[in-house]
Amino acid sequence: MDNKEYLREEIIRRSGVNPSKCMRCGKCSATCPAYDEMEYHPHQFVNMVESGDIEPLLNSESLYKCLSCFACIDRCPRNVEPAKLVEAVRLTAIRKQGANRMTADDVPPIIDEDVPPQLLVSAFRKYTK
Amino acid sequence: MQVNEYKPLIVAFCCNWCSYAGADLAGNNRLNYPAEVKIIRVPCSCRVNPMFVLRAFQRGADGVIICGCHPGDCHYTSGNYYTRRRMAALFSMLDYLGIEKERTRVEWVSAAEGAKFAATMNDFVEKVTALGENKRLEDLRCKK
Amino acid sequence: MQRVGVFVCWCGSNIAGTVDVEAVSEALKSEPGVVFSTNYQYMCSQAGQDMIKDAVKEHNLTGIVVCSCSPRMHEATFRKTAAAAGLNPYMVEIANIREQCSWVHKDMLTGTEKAIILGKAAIAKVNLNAPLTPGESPVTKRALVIGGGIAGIQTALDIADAGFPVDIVEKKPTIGGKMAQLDKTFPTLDCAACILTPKMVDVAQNEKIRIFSYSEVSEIKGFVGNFDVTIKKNARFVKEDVCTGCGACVEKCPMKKVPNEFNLGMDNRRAIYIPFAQAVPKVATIDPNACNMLKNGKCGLCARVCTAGAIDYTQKDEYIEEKYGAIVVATGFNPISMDKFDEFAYNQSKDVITSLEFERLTNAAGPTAGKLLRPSDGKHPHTIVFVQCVGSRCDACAEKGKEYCSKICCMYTAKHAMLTRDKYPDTEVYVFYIDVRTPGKNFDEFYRRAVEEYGVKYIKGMVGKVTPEGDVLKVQASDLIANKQLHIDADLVVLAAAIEPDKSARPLATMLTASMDTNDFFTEAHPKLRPVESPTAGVFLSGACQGPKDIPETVSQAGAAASKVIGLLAKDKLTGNPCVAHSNELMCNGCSSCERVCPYGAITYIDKEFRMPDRTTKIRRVASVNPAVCQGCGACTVTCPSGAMDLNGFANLQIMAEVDAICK
Amino acid sequence: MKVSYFPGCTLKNKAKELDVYSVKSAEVLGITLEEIENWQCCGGVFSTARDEVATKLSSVRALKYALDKNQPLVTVCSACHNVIKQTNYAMQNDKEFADKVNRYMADGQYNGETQVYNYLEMLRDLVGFDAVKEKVVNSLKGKKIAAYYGCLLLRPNSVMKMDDPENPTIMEDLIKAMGAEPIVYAKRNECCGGYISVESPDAAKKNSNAIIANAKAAGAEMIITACPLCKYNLVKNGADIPVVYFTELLAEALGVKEDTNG
Repeated sequence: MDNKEYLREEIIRRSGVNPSKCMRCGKCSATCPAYDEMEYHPHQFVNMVESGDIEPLLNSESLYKCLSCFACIDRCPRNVEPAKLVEAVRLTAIRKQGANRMTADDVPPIIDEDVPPQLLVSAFRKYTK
Repeated sequence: MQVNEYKPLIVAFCCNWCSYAGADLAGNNRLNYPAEVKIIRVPCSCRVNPMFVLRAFQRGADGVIICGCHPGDCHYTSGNYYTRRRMAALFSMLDYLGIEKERTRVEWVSAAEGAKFAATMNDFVEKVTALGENKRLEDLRCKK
Repeated sequence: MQRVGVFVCWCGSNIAGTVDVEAVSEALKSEPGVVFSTNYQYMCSQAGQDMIKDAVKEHNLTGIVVCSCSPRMHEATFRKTAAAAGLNPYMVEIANIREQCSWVHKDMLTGTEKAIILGKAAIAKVNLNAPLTPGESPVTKRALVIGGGIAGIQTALDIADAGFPVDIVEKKPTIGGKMAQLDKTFPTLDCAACILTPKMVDVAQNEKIRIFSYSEVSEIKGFVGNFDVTIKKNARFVKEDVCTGCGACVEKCPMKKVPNEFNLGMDNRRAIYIPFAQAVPKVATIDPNACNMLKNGKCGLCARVCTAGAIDYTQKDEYIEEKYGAIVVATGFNPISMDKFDEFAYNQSKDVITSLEFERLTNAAGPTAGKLLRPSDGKHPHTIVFVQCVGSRCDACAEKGKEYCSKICCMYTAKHAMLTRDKYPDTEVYVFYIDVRTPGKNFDEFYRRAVEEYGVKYIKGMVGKVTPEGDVLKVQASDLIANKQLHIDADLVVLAAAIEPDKSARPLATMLTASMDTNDFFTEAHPKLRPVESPTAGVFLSGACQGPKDIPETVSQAGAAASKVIGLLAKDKLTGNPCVAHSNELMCNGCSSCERVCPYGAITYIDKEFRMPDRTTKIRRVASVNPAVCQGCGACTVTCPSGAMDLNGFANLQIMAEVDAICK
Repeated sequence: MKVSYFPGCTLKNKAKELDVYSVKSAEVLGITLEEIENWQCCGGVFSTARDEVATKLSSVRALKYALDKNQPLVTVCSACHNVIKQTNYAMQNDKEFADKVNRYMADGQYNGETQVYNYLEMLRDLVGFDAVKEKVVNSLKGKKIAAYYGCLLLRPNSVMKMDDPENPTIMEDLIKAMGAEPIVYAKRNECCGGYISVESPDAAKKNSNAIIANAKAAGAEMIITACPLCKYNLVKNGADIPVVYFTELLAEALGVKEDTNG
């Protein structure tokens, strides 16, 4: 199995998603609140994982734009669950050494007196391994 | 000249509406398959009682194949679904008793699939021949 | 012991070329029961058949084995020969030594050897054959059509046309069904009422047709040719035969705020009502849930204004029993509920409507008299968004929606979009689609016209969220071709809701022992070859109860169902297939296993009295097969745990004898 | 009735109103929230990846704690609710995942036995909104309140099974029980932007503003929420109507708000 194929299998196994169930209706992208922030949109994640075209996704900022709001999961008529694919690809990218997107040093500028710990905890969960 | 070449004994149950007609079509098209295959006509593959399969092995058959309409195409709507489930259970039990899985088979052959029928029989006979004689369930009292 | 005659056919050189027919007839001579064995060039020829007949007489044969071509070819021929010789036709067995022997083997030795074995198997079987007589049952020459939509109407008209009486049972106060609610029909755009209402009048005027409106089927017993049906005629509190349909009562009824189901609740009707102007029968009906007189005995206005004296507040539900030879199911469809799809805000805004509601909004007889106005404020919408596939093509594991394509939505949406642009060119019309499916005559041309001539904006993508805000509907959607997320401020959103079988279908199927798929569509006897028959004999399918269908398809299926019914009713007696299951009552333990696997509902359980060894009697529950309904598949015989069930013509012992003969 | 209570990180500092008023109100309604000992942060976001184990252990420990006490587990914060319920679901349905998790468990196995309630579900299913209504001493009559669910309370519906995910009513029913008028608006289940306000404050602003505008257009005078992050995003992005935790209103309606001031 070449690396491309291995990556695809890995993403599918980790996410538990079967991208071939997609019927290309685009409802995930229609419903995504972070659509405008993304270079690759939810329906493209599904399509690109299905075709094994994962390298561009790994290098894309889009991985960190998904809000984990699960709207695409709930509204997908085919039960494809695109957000799970985004998460699986994100982990593949961020588990690499030195791939953390945020460090403790980034925190002080963010903090104001209203910032809830929940914000930092969530951000760390999504931006670091 | 070949002497004492091992010839297996194969019993094929074919449903009247699809597989028996498929076997007829194989004949119409002169598609050869081994003469070791003997066909018994049943109205539907679901008419095949596990008892018949056991009887065949008991009487010295080396392989039993059951052919029916494709799932969804059963003349009686749902008969082949029963066949599929019953035979899955029977074959796994037979496997446990030592009748290898290659000796038993359920195959869907439509009335248009003469070629498939012949190919299936060729393949089945080849597999069973490779296994050799079935001695597991044979009832020696039946031996003459 | 049988006296068996064996007849080996040469089939010219077809058999004789690879099989030594002489050796075969010789070898089979010594088989048990065989008293005569011969071979001949063409057994199926007149001379061959005469040879069989003569042998039967000469040797007193009780069974015949013909070693020839496939039984699918000449079994019927040789059965007739046997009958002509005074033998029971089911005492004939065929050994297929042509298609399954001579034609597939090249070597004479192997061919002959196999032919002998096949012959032996057939002899072993015929030794256990018993004479069989097909059962006969009379046919009641009257058909029942359940459902009075276009499917039921067309079926009834076609059956009546052939001279047979038909009854239509319709649960609504009028026949007409969904088609009566439609505005125009695709792809020709003729108005639904213009083509449907004349047919409704034909039904009303046809002497062969009776309409039981506001009625339901409450019980079905019997079998093909002999159904006993109980029809429940709900009390409508108006004497049907007296009411003239003048409508004076409707005008005077003070209960004005009853949601009008014919207009899908978009306007109101009275407590006494006639669903629409062309209703058949044109008779008023009192809604007992809304009528003051029926609820608390106060009012009585309608009775006072009715000059015909048709109002009867004391009317009771009436049960009618009738016999039928055939039953046609035409129970139709409904759009699914939009409750689980509220990302489209159907329950949050009046201006999000279903396509059927849109039909009423554009229908001249609808709540807006045909003017396209928003339900919320009565304003003309300037931007309309149509959403296709709402609830169709969903994953089986998804918690909402249907797995199948609803088939009609692409076309009616194109129709709605086109008509809107035609009537109101200042209106922007968007259609969000996943695929546009238009496989019908002039269908794709129609859709292309909507795009090319009428400027409907078709966008490949789906709507994700509709947010009502102020008086606009903010539509968030994807445009997959442009790879964009769109935000459209719409005035009206129309959802192409998936369609599902009517809720009455499931209990009806239980009464009929007709099978259904997981979506509650009726299953056909064969998906390709018997598409309008249910696997249950005597039950036929018409229209969308069998699967999503448009009007032309429904009408053609209705005609096909009618022709099958006519074919059945034209017979005076039904001759059954004698190769049916039968149960040995002494062995039956009453477990119901066979009843559950029977796809035809041919097996019922009866309580029967048995004499016990101690001279007492005992009532036991045993299986009983109705030979008129059984098709002889044999599923029950294998399921039966006590071996009580067996199949005529393919009995356990017979097949076992064949197995033994082959394995010898 | 006693239940195990998982407060979560923010409820102990920035969102004290959620914590304190939850406990007080529940007491009035006959339920004692017993805070889990040594609870750890849930992590804020549930990772849907099946091989992400360590980040879910704190939730499993809390669930196991409740199981050992034979109590249901109640959360208030939407995020805790989401993470713990999804973790519980994975423990019930993903055998492989559960096996991995159980290797980290010090005493005893856990396989998803605990019943998890959000505080709102507790009000609906264990107390009953009618019972809440009976206990109301300061009716909020006349207030037009918009409930903001956000994404975490309702989705994914197959796991959360809390309410209709597209047209929920649980908070509206609570508002009614407290005597106020619920304002229904479509964006009440849309995401506020969540943690993206760390990286792209503008994106969070866009989402939050759309939600506020939608609520206001429907006539809302106040927004209630169960999620500290939702509240933060809405307030920070210029909500010009009050955004408060639902527990604060509940305490007010039940007459226990004054007790805790200060």
